[in-house]
Amino acid sequence: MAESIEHPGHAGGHDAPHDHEMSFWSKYIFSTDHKVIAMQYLFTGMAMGLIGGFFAYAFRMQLAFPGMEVPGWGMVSPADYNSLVTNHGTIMIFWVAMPVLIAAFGNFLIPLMIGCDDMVFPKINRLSFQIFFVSAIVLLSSFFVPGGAFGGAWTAYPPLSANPNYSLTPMGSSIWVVAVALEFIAFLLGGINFITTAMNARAPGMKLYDIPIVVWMIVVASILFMASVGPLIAGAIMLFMDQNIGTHFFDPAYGGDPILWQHLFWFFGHPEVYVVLLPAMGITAEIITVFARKKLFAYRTVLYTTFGTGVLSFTVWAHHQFIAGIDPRMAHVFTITTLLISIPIAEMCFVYVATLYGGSITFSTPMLWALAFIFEFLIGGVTGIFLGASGSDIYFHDTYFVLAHFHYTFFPIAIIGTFAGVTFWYPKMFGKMMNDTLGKLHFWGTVIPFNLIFIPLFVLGAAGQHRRIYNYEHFPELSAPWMQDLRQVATIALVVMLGMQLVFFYNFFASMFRGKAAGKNPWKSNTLEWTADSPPPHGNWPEGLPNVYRGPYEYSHPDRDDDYWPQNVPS
Amino acid sequence: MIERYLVQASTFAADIDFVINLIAVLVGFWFFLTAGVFFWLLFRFRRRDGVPSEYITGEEKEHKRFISIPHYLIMVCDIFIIVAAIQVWVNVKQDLPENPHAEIRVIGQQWAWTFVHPGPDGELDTADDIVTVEELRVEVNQPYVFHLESRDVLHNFSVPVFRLKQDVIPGRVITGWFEATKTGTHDIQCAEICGIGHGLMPGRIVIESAADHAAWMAGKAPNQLAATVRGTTVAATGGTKLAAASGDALNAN
Amino acid sequence: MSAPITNPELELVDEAPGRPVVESAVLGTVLFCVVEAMLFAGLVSAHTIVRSNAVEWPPPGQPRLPIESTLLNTAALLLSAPVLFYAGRVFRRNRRDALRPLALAIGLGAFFVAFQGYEWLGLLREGLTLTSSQHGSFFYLMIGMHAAHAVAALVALVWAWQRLFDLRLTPGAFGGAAVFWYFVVAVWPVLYWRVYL
Amino acid sequence: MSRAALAIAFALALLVPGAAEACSVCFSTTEENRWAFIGTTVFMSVLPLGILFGIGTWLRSKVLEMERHHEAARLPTPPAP
Repeated sequence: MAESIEHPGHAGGHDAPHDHEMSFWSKYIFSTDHKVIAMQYLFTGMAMGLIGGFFAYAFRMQLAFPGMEVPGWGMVSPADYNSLVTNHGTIMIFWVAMPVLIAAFGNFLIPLMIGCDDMVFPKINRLSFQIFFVSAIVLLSSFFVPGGAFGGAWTAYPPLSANPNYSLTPMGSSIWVVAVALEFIAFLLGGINFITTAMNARAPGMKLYDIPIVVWMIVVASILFMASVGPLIAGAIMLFMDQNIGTHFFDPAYGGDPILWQHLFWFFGHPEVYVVLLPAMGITAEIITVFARKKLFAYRTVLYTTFGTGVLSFTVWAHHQFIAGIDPRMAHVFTITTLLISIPIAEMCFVYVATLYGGSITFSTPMLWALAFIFEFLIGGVTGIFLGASGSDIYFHDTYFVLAHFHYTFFPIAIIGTFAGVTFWYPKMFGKMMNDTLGKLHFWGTVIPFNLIFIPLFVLGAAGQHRRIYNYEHFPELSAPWMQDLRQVATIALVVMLGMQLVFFYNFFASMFRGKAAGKNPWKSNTLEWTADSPPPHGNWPEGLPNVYRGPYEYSHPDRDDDYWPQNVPS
Repeated sequence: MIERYLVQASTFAADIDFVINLIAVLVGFWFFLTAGVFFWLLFRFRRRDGVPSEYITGEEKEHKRFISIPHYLIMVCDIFIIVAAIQVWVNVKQDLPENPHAEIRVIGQQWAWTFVHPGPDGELDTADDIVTVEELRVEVNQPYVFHLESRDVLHNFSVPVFRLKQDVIPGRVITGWFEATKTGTHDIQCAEICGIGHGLMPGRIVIESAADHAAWMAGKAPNQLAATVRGTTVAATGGTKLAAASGDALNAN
Repeated sequence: MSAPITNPELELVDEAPGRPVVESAVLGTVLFCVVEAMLFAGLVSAHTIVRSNAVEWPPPGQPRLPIESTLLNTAALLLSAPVLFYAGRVFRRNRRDALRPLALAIGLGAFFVAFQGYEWLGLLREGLTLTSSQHGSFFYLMIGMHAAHAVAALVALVWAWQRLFDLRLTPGAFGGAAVFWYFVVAVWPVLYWRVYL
Repeated sequence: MSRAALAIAFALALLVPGAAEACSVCFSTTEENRWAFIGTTVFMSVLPLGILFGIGTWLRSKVLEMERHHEAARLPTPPAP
């Protein structure tokens, strides 16, 4: 199929109705255009985000009001609860954060920012999205099979996940494994494309140090993904065989090893955090330089800390297993490496704060999101130290403190970073401006409830509340009234936050039709994508690709009258 | 911090709380410093008409030191945290008490805890072992060594008041220790997802004085292989509780 | 500091857009091989860990793997790499002349796969199956995974040969197929060492 | 990453074996299994870094060569003597 659909040329092909219909399909569904594929990833990711958010709503309601019928879902049984929690985690990480941050922004930004007409492997790019789309459908189908969806947590530790007698979801767990494996293959194909394109298709004159930080970071993230996903694919194959063929790779009764899965899983699982973190970091860098009218503070330092983060991210993964029965001596090494990785990340935050110094800061909607990313991620970062240090992890492991910590990292990454990117590049994507007032309403309506959800969960975690429990009534120390009150606060804040997303969706779709025309460069930005039309036509620069003369962050240069200096302007 | 929510009921609870407090102070300092600077910059350099922004590359030495000095200071803080964390870790997870008062066996299964206490003779695997379900009884101020076993999937033996957690792995015996310092009755959690009944696996730990403990032991007939607690046997526990769980979900409470 | 690289006197227009650092197909295949290398690293690690749990390895009552006859196989596979390399060099000088060494490399690779399949049949008959023991599971998983890669690489090489025959083969496509085959060859000694020995 | 950080890390890592001698809780798996985990941990951590370092160095040399080539092409040709 991949070979059979030809892309329509810019001329001709519209003389018959049949052709016209074909052109819709080939233009929006089977297109090889990187921008269309980016939109496909974005919309699929947003749809999955709504599903993941709905799951969160269902199980948070059960926690706040145990035993009550949840409007829109019904009774949440223990099995339902486990399936919801598992699939919330899986969807939000693999079907929201990855497709939106890496695939959507990677596809949209890389060719536009490095000044080429398309990805170097456009058909592989399309295949990547098609596999991804299938994987999403496969995952969701697991809710409709006998036994229900997989409920063994997104980490899928065997023997629970490997043996249907334990998990009681014979089909759900196999479907989960297949969906995740398909999804990895999709991003693997995408990653090859991103790295090769960024290497090989740069516009004339663009040196390595002239590449915008966000492109660098997506490329490094793709490299991290590709170098870490292999062992997990191996593990997924083994898990699938354990479930369906009758092997016993993870079954201790037959000489298998259950800790082996954790070994393979976390080898991927920790770099994965940086895979989604780096693109969000890059998006933030682009936005704060534009709206502070400042050159990025120490471009090369940012780049080297990115590489340093990448290198260290391969050496920290066993901190997830401190108390999982690994050799206790390994904890020392991994405590040290985990605390070491705090250094480049902290340095990145310092660089971003330093970039603000001496700026002329406009608080537009994208800028608010970018600033919120820095602040909220800072909280997520510092609370990670508690978990990376082996001594304190003995207490915090698998409590709500962990949960609140990684939501304070993943929420800024996947949600705040996405909204920052979408509001910033919306004019380029659709040629229209979004409504700023609605944008700000949505911003405050998302960020304030977000903190109200997770600060109570920090407190609950510190008080010893452990994870993945559908009802705390059975634990006398955890059913104190003040704790139940905090659970209700978190849930109500979640409902408010989900409701506020309607504002975004209204703004997003209404602005496509009613928004003010954006023009080529509404934010007065330097990078190459703003020299193309809004939205860019197929081929991006039909009149010829731009030449590049300088780095991407020459704002407020003293020799210039304008406070910006686009990369493609000779002098 | 943690002791505000949960008593410190083991010898190492205070050590773990110390590490937590140390980290809280160190990262708290950096957090508030960075956040303070961040908001001050946002206020100070908000856009004003006629005030252009400065051109700072950040590549010169005198600018770069705003990054590099905190960078080194953070490294120093990291060393403090690493040393404290490793000391506590070695104490809790690697060292064992030389003369434990008794050894106990903890067996996790879907979805119940079984505890094997050495009877009055103080030895495991003898005729007077006392087997209980979901209730562990230990003597205060005595070091205990525990052996964790699982019959099916991963579980996690977690006693929040002890600040203790350890995964339970099928096919392996994992050894650890604790010494309670306060009498009382507290939660035992299963902190690793173990299937549908994961939320229904609460245990209780009863820490009692030597006299109470001896009295409890004396009250138990020897060789109680299927001891009853709350009227359920080991074998029946999983099924009964699952039924109870579905009941919970159906009958709004 | 990266000074602006502006130089208005100099024209850049003669530079072709999208000038590749390395042939895209080659770079793409190399990156794909990184994933595959880590896939095999995961399998080898899993094998090492499970093997370390066993009291006796290979497990008692399981047939022994044909270590010696597989050496012949290994030699054929290893030989195919220099032959393919030679074909690549010839290809750069005179395209048509590469047909024969390329066919020889494909033949050696095909022999490897076929002989491997023949050995599998023997082992299956002797009772080593996917579920007979951890030994069998890992043997078929790892060697089967390698065989799948070998077959895929052979398909790519045959496709390249076909294109070359039609004189439509680009250096990038040839390089990509060759890199994948080199990878298949390079992984094999590691698997032989870990699984057979 | 600064070299000082790595040096400190190694110094701390050297302190670890002293603690490890006292490891009385080494869980009831075989010594061989424990070393298999440690060995594969090192292997899986080092292998991708090695591969990426190799590929990175190779690409970097290619890029530098190309940029030098283009710099040379952009300079005006010197007048023939």
